[in-house]
Amino acid sequence: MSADTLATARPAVELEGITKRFPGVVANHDIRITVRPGTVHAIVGENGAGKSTLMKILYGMQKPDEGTIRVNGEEVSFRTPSDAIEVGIGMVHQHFMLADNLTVLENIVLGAEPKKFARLDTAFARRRITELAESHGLRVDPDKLVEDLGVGDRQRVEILKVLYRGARILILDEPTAVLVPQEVEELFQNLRELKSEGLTVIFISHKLDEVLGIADEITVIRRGTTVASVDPGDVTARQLAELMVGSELPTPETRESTVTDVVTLKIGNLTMGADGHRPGADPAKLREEGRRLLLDDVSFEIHQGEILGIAGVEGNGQSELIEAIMGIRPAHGTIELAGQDISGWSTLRRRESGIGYIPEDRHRQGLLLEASLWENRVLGHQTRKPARRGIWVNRRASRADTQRIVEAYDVRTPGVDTLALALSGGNQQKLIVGREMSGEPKFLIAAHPTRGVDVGAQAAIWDHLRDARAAGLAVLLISADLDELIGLSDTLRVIYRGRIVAALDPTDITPERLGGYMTGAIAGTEES
Amino acid sequence: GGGSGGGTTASEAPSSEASESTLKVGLAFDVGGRGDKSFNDAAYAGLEKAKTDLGAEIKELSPTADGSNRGDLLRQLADAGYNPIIGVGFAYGDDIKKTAAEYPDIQFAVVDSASNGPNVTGLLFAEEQGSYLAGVAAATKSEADHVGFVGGVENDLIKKFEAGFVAGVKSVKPDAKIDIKYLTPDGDFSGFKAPDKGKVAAEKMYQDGADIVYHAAGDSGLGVFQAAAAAKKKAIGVDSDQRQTVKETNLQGVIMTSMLKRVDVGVFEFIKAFQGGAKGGTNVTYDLKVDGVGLSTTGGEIDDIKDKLDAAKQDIVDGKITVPTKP
Amino acid sequence: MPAGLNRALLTVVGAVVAIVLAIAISSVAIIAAGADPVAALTAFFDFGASERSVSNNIAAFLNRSVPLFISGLAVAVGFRMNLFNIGVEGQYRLAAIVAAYVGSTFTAPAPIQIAVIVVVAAAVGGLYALIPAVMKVTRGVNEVIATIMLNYIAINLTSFLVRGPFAGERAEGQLTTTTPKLGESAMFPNINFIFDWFGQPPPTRGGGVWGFLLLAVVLGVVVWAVLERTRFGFGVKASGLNGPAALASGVDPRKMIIAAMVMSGAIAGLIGLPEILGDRGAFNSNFTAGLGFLGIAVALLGRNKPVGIAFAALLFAFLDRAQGALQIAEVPASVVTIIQGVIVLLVVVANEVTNRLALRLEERRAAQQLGSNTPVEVAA
Amino acid sequence: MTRIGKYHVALIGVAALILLMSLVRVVTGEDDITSSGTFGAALMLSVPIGLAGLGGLWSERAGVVNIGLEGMMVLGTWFAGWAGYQWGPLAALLAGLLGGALGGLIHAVATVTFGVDHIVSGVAINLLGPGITRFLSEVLYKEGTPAAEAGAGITSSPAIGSPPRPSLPLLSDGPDLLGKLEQTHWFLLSDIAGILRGLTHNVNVLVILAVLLLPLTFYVIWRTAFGLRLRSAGENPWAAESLGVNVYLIKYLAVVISGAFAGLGGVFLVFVSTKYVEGQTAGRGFIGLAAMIFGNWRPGGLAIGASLFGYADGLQLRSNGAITSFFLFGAVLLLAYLVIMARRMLAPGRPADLAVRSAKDYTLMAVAAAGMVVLFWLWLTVDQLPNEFVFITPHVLTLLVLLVASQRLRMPKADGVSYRRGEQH
Ligand SMILES: Nc1ncnc2c1ncn2[C@@H]1O[C@H](COP(=O)(O)OP(=O)(O)OP(=O)(O)O)[C@@H](O)[C@H]1O
Ligand SMILES: Nc1ncnc2c1ncn2[C@@H]1O[C@H](COP(=O)(O)OP(=O)(O)OP(=O)(O)O)[C@@H](O)[C@H]1O
Ligand SMILES: [Mg+2]
Ligand SMILES: [Mg+2]
Repeated sequence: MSADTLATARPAVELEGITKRFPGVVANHDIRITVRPGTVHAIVGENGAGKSTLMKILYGMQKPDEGTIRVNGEEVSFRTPSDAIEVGIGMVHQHFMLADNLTVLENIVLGAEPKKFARLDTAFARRRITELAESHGLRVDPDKLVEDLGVGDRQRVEILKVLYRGARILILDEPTAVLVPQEVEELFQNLRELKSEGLTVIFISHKLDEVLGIADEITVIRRGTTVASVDPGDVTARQLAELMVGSELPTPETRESTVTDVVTLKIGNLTMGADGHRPGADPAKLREEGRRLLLDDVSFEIHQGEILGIAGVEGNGQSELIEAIMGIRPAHGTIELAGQDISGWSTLRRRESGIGYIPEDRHRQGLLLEASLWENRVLGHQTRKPARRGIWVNRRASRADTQRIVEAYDVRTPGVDTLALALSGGNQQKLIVGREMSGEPKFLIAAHPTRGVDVGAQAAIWDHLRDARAAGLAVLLISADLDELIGLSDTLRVIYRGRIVAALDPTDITPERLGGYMTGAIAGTEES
Repeated sequence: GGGSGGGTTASEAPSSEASESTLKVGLAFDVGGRGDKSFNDAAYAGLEKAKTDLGAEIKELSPTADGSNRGDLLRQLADAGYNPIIGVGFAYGDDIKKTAAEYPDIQFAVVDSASNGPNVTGLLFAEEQGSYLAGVAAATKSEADHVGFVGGVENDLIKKFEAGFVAGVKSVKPDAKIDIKYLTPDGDFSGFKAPDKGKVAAEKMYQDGADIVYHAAGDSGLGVFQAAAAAKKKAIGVDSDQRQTVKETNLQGVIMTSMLKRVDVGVFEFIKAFQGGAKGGTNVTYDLKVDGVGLSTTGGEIDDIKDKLDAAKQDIVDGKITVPTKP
Repeated sequence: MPAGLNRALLTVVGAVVAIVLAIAISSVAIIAAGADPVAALTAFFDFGASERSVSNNIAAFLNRSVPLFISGLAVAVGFRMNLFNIGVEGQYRLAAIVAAYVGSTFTAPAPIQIAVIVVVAAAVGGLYALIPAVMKVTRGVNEVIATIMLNYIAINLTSFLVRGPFAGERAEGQLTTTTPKLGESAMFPNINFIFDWFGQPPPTRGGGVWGFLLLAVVLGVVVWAVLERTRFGFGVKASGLNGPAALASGVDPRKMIIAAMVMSGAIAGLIGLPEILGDRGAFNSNFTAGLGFLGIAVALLGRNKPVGIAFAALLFAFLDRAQGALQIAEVPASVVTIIQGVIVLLVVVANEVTNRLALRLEERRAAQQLGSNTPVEVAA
Repeated sequence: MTRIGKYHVALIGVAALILLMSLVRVVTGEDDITSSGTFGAALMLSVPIGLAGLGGLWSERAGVVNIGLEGMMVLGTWFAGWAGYQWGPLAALLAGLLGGALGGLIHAVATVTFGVDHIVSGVAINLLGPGITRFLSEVLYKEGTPAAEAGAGITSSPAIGSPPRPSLPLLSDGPDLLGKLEQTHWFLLSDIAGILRGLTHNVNVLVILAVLLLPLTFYVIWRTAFGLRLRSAGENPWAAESLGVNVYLIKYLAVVISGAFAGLGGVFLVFVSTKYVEGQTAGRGFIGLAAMIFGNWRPGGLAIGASLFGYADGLQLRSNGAITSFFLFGAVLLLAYLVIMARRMLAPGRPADLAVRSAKDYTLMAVAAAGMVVLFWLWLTVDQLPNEFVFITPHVLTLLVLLVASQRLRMPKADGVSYRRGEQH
């Protein structure tokens, strides 16, 4: 590759002996990385290994306790991100850093505004952005509000933000987590183009095959320390994973089918309009009038002991589907649980009648971060045993049951009185899984049950789901991780623009083909 | 209410404190407190006069902004050995009654409220009589036969002003038009502190043709004067001689006269009477007869109608005219 | 448990530091005003020379704290759910006048009559608070503006009622408009007997120490139990900490908004009662105003917890009581307001700082006990 | 495209409103509905509310809730009075601005540096403002001080010189063409003349300044680089931080400016009354906040909100009778609503809507019809409302408007969030 010709050049980034301590945690310990210019350098590691922290240090958002940073051979010390921007470093964060109510243009120029006197020179900015977008193949409309954009577009805005500042070194922290394969490929095409222009890319991902596909060099971080630096040509994904965790990679494979012919959940013609809900309206008419529909005539059944997976690019109606089933948002159509129509029921009554819910965003919908673990155990079960005693909350029983969950689900915590925010994401997720299983649900919604959870916890959660399924639980699984979807599901449906466009058999589908359905590239052929 | 059984022990405090029978006078202001350039300050002037003329030792206290501690101020004065004690403002009526019952050996007085205990003197002012004269003056001086009244807060005290003024105007020109406006309802005392609102209300009256507006609106009266100055018309002040107390020279000229309410006289006379051994249980009304109310003459603008005013005053003093206290 | 203890200790230390700082700042102001800060400080503790005066001042202090406490509770119930009920002011005034009027229309044995008055007050306050709650739930109207507007409306309505439909007999020459006087049986018995325990003469002040104090304590305990121990309180807490999570857990936010607002309003309705039932026997046009706004400060100072609110109310009442004593000591009495403002500000700053410290400690403890993420094993 | 559409709709709305007001005036004979006096008063009464609201806008657009506007406004009045009597109106203006800004600074220190809950800090400032000013008065204005000689008391400062009050020559002054036209009481023409004259005749210079501050605020916040940073701090401070924006600095500036605006509102009150009067703010800080929320955190909307208060307040101060004509006004509005609804329902080719709307809409229409009848009946029978009901007009109107419009409101996303550098949400 071109890397050979550049080998003699001064390294773009050199990190030496970086150490960063947080109260009680050493996030980075004596990290050493050298990034050659004009290459894509991947950094991999488990959750909480310290990747994001390291990148934030390189971007001036956090100060290292020890160690030196050299950019293009010069030693630097950053106080704020603007110092890093000045020497040509740009970062795309793990979570989008966009202001929804501002336009694409405003988001891009923020902090580096072109000015005519005090006035924001929008004409100039628009020209620059269009230029950049065209030369790098990153299409966006500068005048759109960010809140109206999909994830792919947002990702492009993030990259444009960095390019706009003339960055020569790009940090991408898990940019592909929310993208479908086609979008990932598009992103990689962009990255290769950038690389050919001489830009340096630091790339973080949990998806090892992606890493192997794009990286020129790979650094592995384990528990805050660099443990290896490898050439992608020399390793397999499995070897890489073993380097990361020091153990074998678990795979989500359903062994034997436990599907029965008893229908647990039956969804019929579920339809939801984008502009509010009007009871009594006829969905067919809404469609006729050309109104935008978030859910469009969705129907399926889930049987006892079956896991039904829903594949789809984020924002195609998954959240709406879940919230309709949970009774959080009103929709037209029927929802039957064990033969009973529950579409008029409140969320509480639905939960009481045996629906469990692992929400897609545990911090938003799943936890009270500033409350103790046992109070989080009560959440969603406040009207049932053991949390309930008349009008009172049964504190003792709740504590005891939380202790049970902590033990059974291996939640690493000092105790049940610890605040939820003190736990790592994986442990928080295990607590949620334990809680949702403890109501002996008939039906479970599992939305991204292992998102952002490290491999160990991932395997544990998968096991719990399989066990429950074997015991007769019906599960609606929604995930962006296609391996997880294919591996766990008994049946697969693809959702696209609020419609179920395909029913697939997980035993003979590849992630690539699935991605085709998800992006509408392959037209919906119904298989069953 | 309960708990009034402690009254018998009340005598010890004053007797032990008030040594050598020096005159120790306590006074509790109404909300706003001393330095309001108005009602409270007039009371203080009387108190100060008692200090210089009668050699009294004086203490004056202001309540909290919400007036919740009026009663406690009275008790603190009583416990500290002050006798007599004066509450300034009708809001003290209830508190004086209770405190007086608790301290039967101390003499109390309350301004603007009637006596409600054997050791309470009510210092009442016949605002309606003074306002009547203001009405006579306004009606006589009005060329448009159209006058106005701006009240700060719509409570019964201010309504006395209105009633007297209206009666006075009607006595001269029964067909005269009288515009009446209050700035805030009872219980919302911001109407006494809103010059802008006073200005808007008076402006409207002047625009509609009124040429003299009488105000009983505390600081809001300033807005009335401004409106008068802008319209090049006249206004009548209240409580003190506002042609003297208002410092703006451009406003002094519009103040035709002011309805005087001699709270200072009331307070001083009460203290003097106390020294002379007077006991409470009655009201003292400061009316036209004793010049407790009246009209100011600074500027000489009503000198030409002096006869008419004197005649009206005489009629009231003689009882030929009874001025209503309610509109 | 030691974590909780640590936290409580930190909070107390923070509060003490804040109060000391507030006193220091106010002392500077007092010196600047040419007065003596020591005299000011003594004035705060000067309850008078005679025993009777001490009793009276203690009564004044305790009595003042009662409405402040109730008001703080009312505001806190809303705050717990991130509902900002600025409308406490209007709610209590309207409730007070209606309760005073209704109470004067009949006579019954004391317990019954008092109970009826209390219930009426709570009902009126609750109903008035229902208006912004319904507006929020059905039309998404911001409760801050709605309650501000409703305060003005309540003040005007009260003024209309006290002068018109609810006006009572007045003595000749009394200018204060008032509702009809309550009968003897409507007056809440005082608790002056506690002074006997300490060998003090009972206070002669007004109704003595208002018996409503006991009711306020009971109310505090009930509010504590409801908020901390019941399922309803759990719903309130969950909605306040994380609305979307509460919703997904089956807590109906609309019901909770209405319930919390009505509960807040119902408590607010009681604010005026200690004064009416313990002392005045009627609602009049000079009735103490502004308690609803002070309640906000008290609630915040007390961190929206009943025990904290009790301390905050006592502190505010203690400071307020000194208004007269300060003036006697020739210190500008407005120093009290400054101290109150500074204390609120400093205590919340201290809260913030100690809170963060406590969280940090908790996290560190959690991490240490787990021993995870220590680089020891891979120190190669 | 949509911008222009909105602009047209707004123009048509204003035109319709003036037409309706003119109609009601002619029918009821209440000239004050559109008189220049009412609009002059409305302008005067709206300005302090609008300034407080602008203060709120600056701070909330930067993500800091400011319920302490009232306290800052109080500081503004006091300092304006104190400086004004000694050194004249210009000094009053500056001192008032500084006084308010000082309040803003305290708020900024508490909320931005220490991360105190914004409402808590605001409440503390509302306690502190009146406390500090009262204290200062007690010290500086007490008997025997030079200020007291000049006419100060504990509750008021000495008088300050009044600033100039220009008028529009020819139209509102001199020949006063508008005034003449207004006096003819012609349908519509006189109404427009009255409105224009009220807004241009004998206005305080500060009014002009205040009105100019609205477009200026819009320009700065929506058109400049600084404004973009400010809004980003209110929408997503973490994003701003990651791009090197100094969010703390922006927030500090915004909150201090916010306090200065509130202080300016106080200065205006002092200019109107020509002196500081204790308690003269009378809750305008809160009303300003309400007007700002009402106006959807935007200068234009805020102007409408403040005008609504100012107009209703001015009208009720000038005329008790005009308030009753609001009944007619309301009845006509409801009638218009009913007509529109009925037309929509009867329009052919949309049977779907009929089915969809049915129940809920019929109830709404029934309520509207009943309301119309009641209002009309009230207008015919009531000729003098008790004053208390007149006083509450602005507040009731606000509640009604909010009931209709508040679902469109959108506050800055990170408003009220306590932001700390380096700590993502
Ligand atoms: N601001 C912080 N305060 C305290 N601890 C922190 C902070 N940020 C990170 N940590 C700790 O540092 C460790 C490393 O976190 P970091 O976010 O860098 O992990 P990561 O490798 O990016 O993980 P992921 O794959 O989940 O993104 C975490 O386990 C966490 O315990
Ligand atoms: N901003 C922060 N301030 C304090 N502590 C933090 C912060 N961010 C993370 N931590 C700490 O880091 C640990 C877990 O952090 P982190 O969120 O990176 O875990 P994670 O496994 O990556 O989970 P997630 O996928 O939800 O981000 C916890 O102990 C948490 O308290
Ligand atoms: Mg993470
Ligand atoms: Mg990370």
